[in-house]
Amino acid sequence: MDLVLQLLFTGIGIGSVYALVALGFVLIFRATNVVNFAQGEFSMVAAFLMVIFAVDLGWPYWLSALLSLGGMAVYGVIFNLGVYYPLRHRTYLPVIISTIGASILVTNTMLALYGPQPQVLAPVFETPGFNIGPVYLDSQYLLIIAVTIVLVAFQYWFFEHTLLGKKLQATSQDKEMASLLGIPVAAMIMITFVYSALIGGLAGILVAPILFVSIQMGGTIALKAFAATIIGGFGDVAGAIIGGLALGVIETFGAAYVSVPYKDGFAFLVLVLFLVFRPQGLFGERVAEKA
Amino acid sequence: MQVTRRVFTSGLAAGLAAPALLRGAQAQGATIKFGQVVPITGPAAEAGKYAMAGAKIALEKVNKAGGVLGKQVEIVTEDDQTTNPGAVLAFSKLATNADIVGFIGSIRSTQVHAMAPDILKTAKPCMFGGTDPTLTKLGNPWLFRCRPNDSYSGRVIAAYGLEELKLKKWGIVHSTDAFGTNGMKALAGALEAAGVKPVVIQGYANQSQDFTPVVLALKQAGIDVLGSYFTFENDLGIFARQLRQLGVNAPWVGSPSIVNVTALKLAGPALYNTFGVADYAEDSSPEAKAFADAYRGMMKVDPDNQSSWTYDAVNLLAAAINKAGKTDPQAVREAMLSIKGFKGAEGEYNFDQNGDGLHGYNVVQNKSGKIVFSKHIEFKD
Amino acid sequence: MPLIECKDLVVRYGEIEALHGLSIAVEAGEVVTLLGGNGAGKSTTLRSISGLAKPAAGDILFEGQSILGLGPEEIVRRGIAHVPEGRRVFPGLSARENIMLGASNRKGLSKAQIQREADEMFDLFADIRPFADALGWTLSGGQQQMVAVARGLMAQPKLLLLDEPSLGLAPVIVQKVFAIIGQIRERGTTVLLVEQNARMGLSVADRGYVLETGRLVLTGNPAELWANEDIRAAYLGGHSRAKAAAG
Amino acid sequence: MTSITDVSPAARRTAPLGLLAYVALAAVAVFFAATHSFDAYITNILMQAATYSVAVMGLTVVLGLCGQINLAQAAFFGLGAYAVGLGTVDYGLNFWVCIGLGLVTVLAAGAFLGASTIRLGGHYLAMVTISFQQIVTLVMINWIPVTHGPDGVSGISRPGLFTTAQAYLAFCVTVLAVVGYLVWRLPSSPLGRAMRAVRDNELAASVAGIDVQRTKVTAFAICALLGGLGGALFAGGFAYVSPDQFSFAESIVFLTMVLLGGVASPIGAVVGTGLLILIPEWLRFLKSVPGLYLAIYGLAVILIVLFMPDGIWGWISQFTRRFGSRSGVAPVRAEATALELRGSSGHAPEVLRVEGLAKHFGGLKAVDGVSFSVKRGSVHALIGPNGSGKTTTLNVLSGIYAPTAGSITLDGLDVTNLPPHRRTIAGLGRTFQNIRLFRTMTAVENVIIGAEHPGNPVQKAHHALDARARAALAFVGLGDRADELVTSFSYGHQRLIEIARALAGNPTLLLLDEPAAGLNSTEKLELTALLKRIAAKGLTILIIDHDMTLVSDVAEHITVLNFGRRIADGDPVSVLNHPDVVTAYLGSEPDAPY
Repeated sequence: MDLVLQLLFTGIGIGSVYALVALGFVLIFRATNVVNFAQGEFSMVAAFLMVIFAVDLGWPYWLSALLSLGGMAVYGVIFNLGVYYPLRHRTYLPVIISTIGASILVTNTMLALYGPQPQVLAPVFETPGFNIGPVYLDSQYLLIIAVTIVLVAFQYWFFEHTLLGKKLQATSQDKEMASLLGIPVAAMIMITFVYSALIGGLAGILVAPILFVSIQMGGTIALKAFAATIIGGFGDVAGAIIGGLALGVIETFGAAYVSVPYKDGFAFLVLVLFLVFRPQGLFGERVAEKA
Repeated sequence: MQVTRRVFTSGLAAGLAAPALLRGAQAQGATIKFGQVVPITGPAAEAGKYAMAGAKIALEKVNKAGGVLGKQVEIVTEDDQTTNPGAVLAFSKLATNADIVGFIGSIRSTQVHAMAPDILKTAKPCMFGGTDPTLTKLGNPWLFRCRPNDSYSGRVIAAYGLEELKLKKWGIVHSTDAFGTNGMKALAGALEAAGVKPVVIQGYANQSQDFTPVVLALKQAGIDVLGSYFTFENDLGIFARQLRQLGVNAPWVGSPSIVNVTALKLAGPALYNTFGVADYAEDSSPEAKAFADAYRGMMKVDPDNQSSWTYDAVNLLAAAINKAGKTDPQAVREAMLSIKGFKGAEGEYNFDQNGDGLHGYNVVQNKSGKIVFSKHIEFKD
Repeated sequence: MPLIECKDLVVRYGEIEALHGLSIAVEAGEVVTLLGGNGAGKSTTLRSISGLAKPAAGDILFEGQSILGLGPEEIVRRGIAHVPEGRRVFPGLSARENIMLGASNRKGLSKAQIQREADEMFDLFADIRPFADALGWTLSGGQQQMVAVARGLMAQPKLLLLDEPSLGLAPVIVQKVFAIIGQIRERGTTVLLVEQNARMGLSVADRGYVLETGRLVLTGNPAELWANEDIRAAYLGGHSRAKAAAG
Repeated sequence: MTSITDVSPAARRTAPLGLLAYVALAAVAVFFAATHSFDAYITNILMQAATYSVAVMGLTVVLGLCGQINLAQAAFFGLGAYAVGLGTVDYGLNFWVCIGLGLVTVLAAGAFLGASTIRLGGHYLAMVTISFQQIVTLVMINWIPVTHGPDGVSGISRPGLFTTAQAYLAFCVTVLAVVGYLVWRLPSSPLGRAMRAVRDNELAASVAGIDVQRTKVTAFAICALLGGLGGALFAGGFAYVSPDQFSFAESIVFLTMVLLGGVASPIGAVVGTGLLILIPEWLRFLKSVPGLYLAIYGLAVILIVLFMPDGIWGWISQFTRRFGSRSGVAPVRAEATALELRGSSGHAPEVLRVEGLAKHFGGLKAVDGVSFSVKRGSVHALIGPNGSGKTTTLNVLSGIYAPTAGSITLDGLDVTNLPPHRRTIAGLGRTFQNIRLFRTMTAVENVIIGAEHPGNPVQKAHHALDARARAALAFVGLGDRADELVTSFSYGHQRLIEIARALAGNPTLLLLDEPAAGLNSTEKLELTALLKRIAAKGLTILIIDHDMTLVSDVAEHITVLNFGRRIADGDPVSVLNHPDVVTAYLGSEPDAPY
C-alpha cells in the first residue's frame, strides 16, 4: 500500500507536467488544426531563460519567473509569425514540417548560445520535501500539482466565463463565421500561440529543478504529452489534463510492476491501443459526418 | 535522374577534394598530424569539449618537449555529431588525409564499433576510450584502449564492496545502453564469481524523467550496497536525489560517471559519501596531479576521465612514434605494444596484445563534494 | 443615396463566373429579397457585400463609401451583419453565448451589458429561451436559425444580410422565422434577404430582384413579381409553362 | 508538398526515349561507381547516400504518390538492417537470404501497420507511426538476447561478389538505379494511378472502382519494403548496426530528405538525400560553435517549406518544363474508336430499386423512407428543393454513407452494404456536384482510372484501356485534348471529363449529381445534347439537378423529394404541375397577406 501511494504521488506529479504541455498542444490544435512538433521547446526555452535570469544574473526567483514568462509571450508571437502564420492556408503537412524545423532550429540555437552542459535550477522551496506517514512528498512535485490545479481552474474560468475565452472558442470552431461577427481571427490565433507558449513555459520552469535544464528536456516531455493528447482526445481541454495524469500514472506503475526499461513503451502502447480502438480519445471528439 | 547523380557525384568529389588539396599543399611535411573524432554537436557535445581540452594540453606538452621526430604536432578534429554514422563519416574524412599518422577515437563504444571497419582499412593506430571489453577482441590490430575496460570496472566495484566495505546484499542499477548493460554484466559476473548473487538488478532507459519505481524496488529488496552504471549525468542526478529522498542510504559504489564534474554539480549533496570507480583520480599519482593542474589552468574546472584519456592518448601516440623513430604504422604499433610502465594521468600503461593499456581502477569517495582518492585496485589478468 | 449599392459586380470562383456584372441597391429601411434558382448568384452577392468573396470587378458602396477589399471584420464593424446560409452556429458554445458573440463588432461594451442585450433577444425569440444554455450542436435546425438571426441582430446592424433562413426547415418553423423577419422589418432594420422560398421571401419584402445565372433578370415590387410568369420559370424551368399549357 | 507536381505528361509519352536515356545514364553511374577510385570518406558518403536514397524513395511512394504520412521509415530501415546484421552474424545465413528475410519482415510490418491504422488520416496516422517507431527502438535496445541490445551488431559481412567497398558501392548504385526506375515508372502503372487517384481525391477514387484501403496499405507496404531494402544495403555497407542509428530523429531526417528534394519524383528523393547528407558535411567549418550548423539546418527546413513547397527538384523542374515543353515528341495516339456502352444487358425491367431508404444524422432525418425504382434504359430525375435530401440519397446510393434503413438493388444485386468501389464494379457510375477529378493527371489518365476497374468488360492491357478512355473522351467531345492536364480545362469541360470517366467504366446505371451546376447557358445546351446521346445508347441515367429546364428536357420520369420524403413521382408534366411540388419550390402561402 505504501508503495502504491508513493507511486501514485510520483505518477500524478510527472503526469501534471505532461498535462500542462498537452494542454498547450490542444489549444494550438483547436485553434489551427495543426500539431505543433515544437511544443516541447516552449518548455526548454523557458527553462533556459530561468537559468539566465535566476542563476547567471542572480535575480530573485519571482522576478526571473515573470521575466521568463514575458520572454515566452514574445517567443509565442515570433513563433506564430515565423512558423505558422505564413503557412496558414496550406495543408497540415507543410506546417508539421515547419514546426519540426523550428524544433531543430531552437534546440541547436540554445546549444550554440548556451553550450551543451545541463544546468541546475534551484527548487522554489528550501525544504526538498517531507514524509506523510510512509509516503515522501517532494515539494517541487507538490508545487507542480498545485499549479496544475490552479491553471485548470483558471483555464475553466477563462474559457467559460470571459468574452475573450468565448471568442477564442468561436475562432477555433468556425473561423469564417467568427470573422463575420467582427472577431479578429488573426489576433485570436496570436493569443492562442502566446497562451500556449506561456503554459508550456510554465511547465518548463516548474520541472527544471527536477529534470535539470538541458536542450533535450523539451523533446522528451513533448513526446509523452503527445501521447497524453491522443488519450484525452485532440479536441478536448479536459481530456488533455486527464490524459496527461493517466499517462503519468500508467507509466509509473508499469515501470514498477512490469519493466523499467520499457517504461516509454507503455506510453506508446497505450497510445496505439487508443488509436486503434478509440481514436476519438477518452471523451470523444465531436466529428461531424461529412461527405 | 542519373544526370543529377553524376553531376552530384563529380561535383561532390571536386568540391571536397579542392580544399583538401590546398591544405595538403601548404602544410605538407611541416608538422606531424593526429586526427581526433570528437562529438561537437549532439547529446555528448559537452564531453567533446573536455576531450578536446585534454588532447590540447597533451599536445602543448609534447610540442614544448620538442614534438615528435623533431616536428611539431598538430591535431585535426572532426565532429561525430554523437551518432554512429557521424563517427564513421568523421573518421573516414580524417582518414583521407594522408598526413595523419594516428587517431584519437571516441569514448563511446558503439562509435568505435562503427568506425572499426574503417580503422582496419586505414591501418593506422587509433587510441580510443570506449570501455566495451569486446572492442579489443575484434581482431583489429589498430585499436588501443586508453581506459580500463568495463570488465575491470565491474571487478573493482565488486572487490571494493565485498572486501573493503564487507557488504553482501547487492543492488545494481544500470542504463540499458551498451555501456550500462556491459557494466552490469561485468559487475554481476564478478559478484557471482565471489559467490554473491545480487538481490536486485534494475535497468532503465536513458533520459528517464523519474526513478521512483527503481528506487522502490531497491528499497523493497532491502539492499545494503548499491552498484551502478549511469551514462548520462542528468539521469544520475535525478536518481541520486530520489534515492536519498525515499530513504535508501546504503553505501553506493558507482561507475565513473558518479564522480564526473557535471554529475557533482547536478546532484549536489545527494551524492555525498558515495564511492566511484574512476579511471582518473587526481590524487592517485603525481602524473594525474600534474594533469589536473594544467587542466584547471586552462578550463577553470576540475578534470575528469573525459579529458584525462585523450591527454594520455596523445602522449602515448607521441611516445610510441618517437620510440619507433618513424611514422610507419606497423612500427608505431609495435612500439606501442612494447611500452611498459608508461605513467599517464589515468594510471600505468602496459599494453597487452589485445591493445588494452590499463588493467585497474582507482576507487574514490565523494566527501561533501570533494573527490578524495581512496584506493587503487589493479588486476594482473 | 442607397444604404448599400452594388455596381457591376463580377465574381469568379476559379473558372466559374458566379456574377456577371450585377447591380442592385437597397435603400435605408427597406427589406429587399433576392430570388432565383440554385447557382443564380444570390449567396455570392451577400458574400461579396460582407467581404467573404472578393469581386474581380465592380464596386460596393455602403453609405456612399466603397467597402470593396475590406475584410469581414471591418465590414461588420461598419454595420453590416451577415447571417450566412447553413446558420453556422458555433457548435461548442451555448445559444446565449452564440448570441452574445454577435456583439463582437461593437466597441466598449461591458460583459454585463452584452448579457442583458442577449437576454432581451429571448423576448423576440421566445421559442429558444428554454434552450439558452444548450450547446449549439444540440439545437434543432429551426432553433439554430433563430440563434443565428439573433446573433446577427446583436451587432445592431444598419444592414442585415439573411441567406436562406428557411433552408431545410419544416413549413411551420419557416412561418415562425418569417414572422420574426417581419418584426425585424418593423424595428426599421434594413434587410437584404436571399430566399429560395419565393412566396415567403416576397411576403416580407418591399422589393425583389430576380437573378438567373449571375445576372439580374427582373425587379419590382412583390405583387408585380408574383404576377410575372418568369419567376416560375426561374424556379421550375423554362419549359414547364409550355408543357403545363399543353397539358 | 501540398501542390504535388508530377512527372509531366510529355515525359511519360516519351517513355521509350526516356528509358534509353535512363539506362545509359544509370550504366554510366554504375560504371563510375565501380571504377573510379574514391577515397574512403567519399565512398562512405556515397554509400550512405545510395542506401538512404532507396529508403527515401519509399517515402516518395507513400507520401508523394499516395499522400500518406510515415514517421517510422527509420524503423523499417532498421528492421532491414538488423535482418542482415543478425542473419549473417548470428545465424551464419547467406547475405541474399537475409535480405529476403528482411524484406518479408518489413513488408509484413508495413502492411500490418498500414492496415491497422489506415482509416485514421493525417495527424493520427502520424502518431501511430511515431509510436511504432518508438516501440521498434525500445525492442532493439532491450531485447538483448536477440538483438544484442544497445551494443549493436558488428562484423556484418558483404556478399561474396561484392566484398570490396568499391564493388559494394557499385552494387548499391545499381539497386538504387533499379529502384529509381521502378519508382519513376510507378505513377503510370495501374497501381501508381490508383495511388495518385487516392491522393488527389479519395472519394472519387472509390467511386471510380478503386479499393482505397487496399491501395493505401499497398503504398505503405512498398514504402516499408524500400525502407527495409535501404537498411539491408546499409548494414552491408557499414558492417555495423546499432539501435541509435534507427531512432525517431532519423525518421525525421528521412522525411526532411524527401520533402527537401521534392515528393513528386524519385529524383527529388536522391537530391534531398544527397543534400541532407552533404550539407552537414559542408557546414563542418561552422563547428567552432556547437549547434550552429544544425540550427542553420533547422532554419533551412522552415525556409524551404515556406518558399519551395514542391522541394528543390519540384522547383527546378518548373524551369525545365517551361523551357523543355515545346520540344516534346508528338503524342502517339491510339485510334479513337466509337464508344461501346453495355447499356441494357440485364434482364430485370428495373435497373435500380430503392426501398424504404433512410439516412439519419443524429436527430436529423436527411432521408426518411424513400422508395422508387429506375426503369432500364430510361432517364430518371430526382429533384427537390435545397436540403430536401437529394444529395444524401445519392451518397447512400453510391455507398459513401451507410443507410440507416432500407435496401438498394442494382440490376438484381443487393448492394445495400457494399463499399463504393464494389458498387462501381457491380455497374454503378457517378459524377459529383463539386467536380472531383484527379487534379494532377491528364484528361485521359482520369478516364483510364474510370475504365480500369475489374467490373469493366474491356481488355486490361494498357493500349486497350487507353483506347477506351480516348473513345469516351471523344464521345463527350474532348477527344483532341485528351493529353492535357485536367486543370487546364474550363469548368464545363471538367464536368464532361467526369462524365467520360464514369462512361469509360461501362456502368449499367449512371448517376449524375447536379451536372448543370455552374454551367453557362451554352454549356447547358451541350450537356443536354450529350445526355440525350447517352440515353440514345440505351444507358440508364439517374440525374439530380436544380435546372428544371434541363430536367424537363431530358427526363422521362421524375421523383420529387422534400424533407427527406417522396412527395411526387411520375411523368414530368404531371409532376411539375403537382400542387405539392409547386409549393415545395415556390413556397407555401404565407399566413399573413402582404
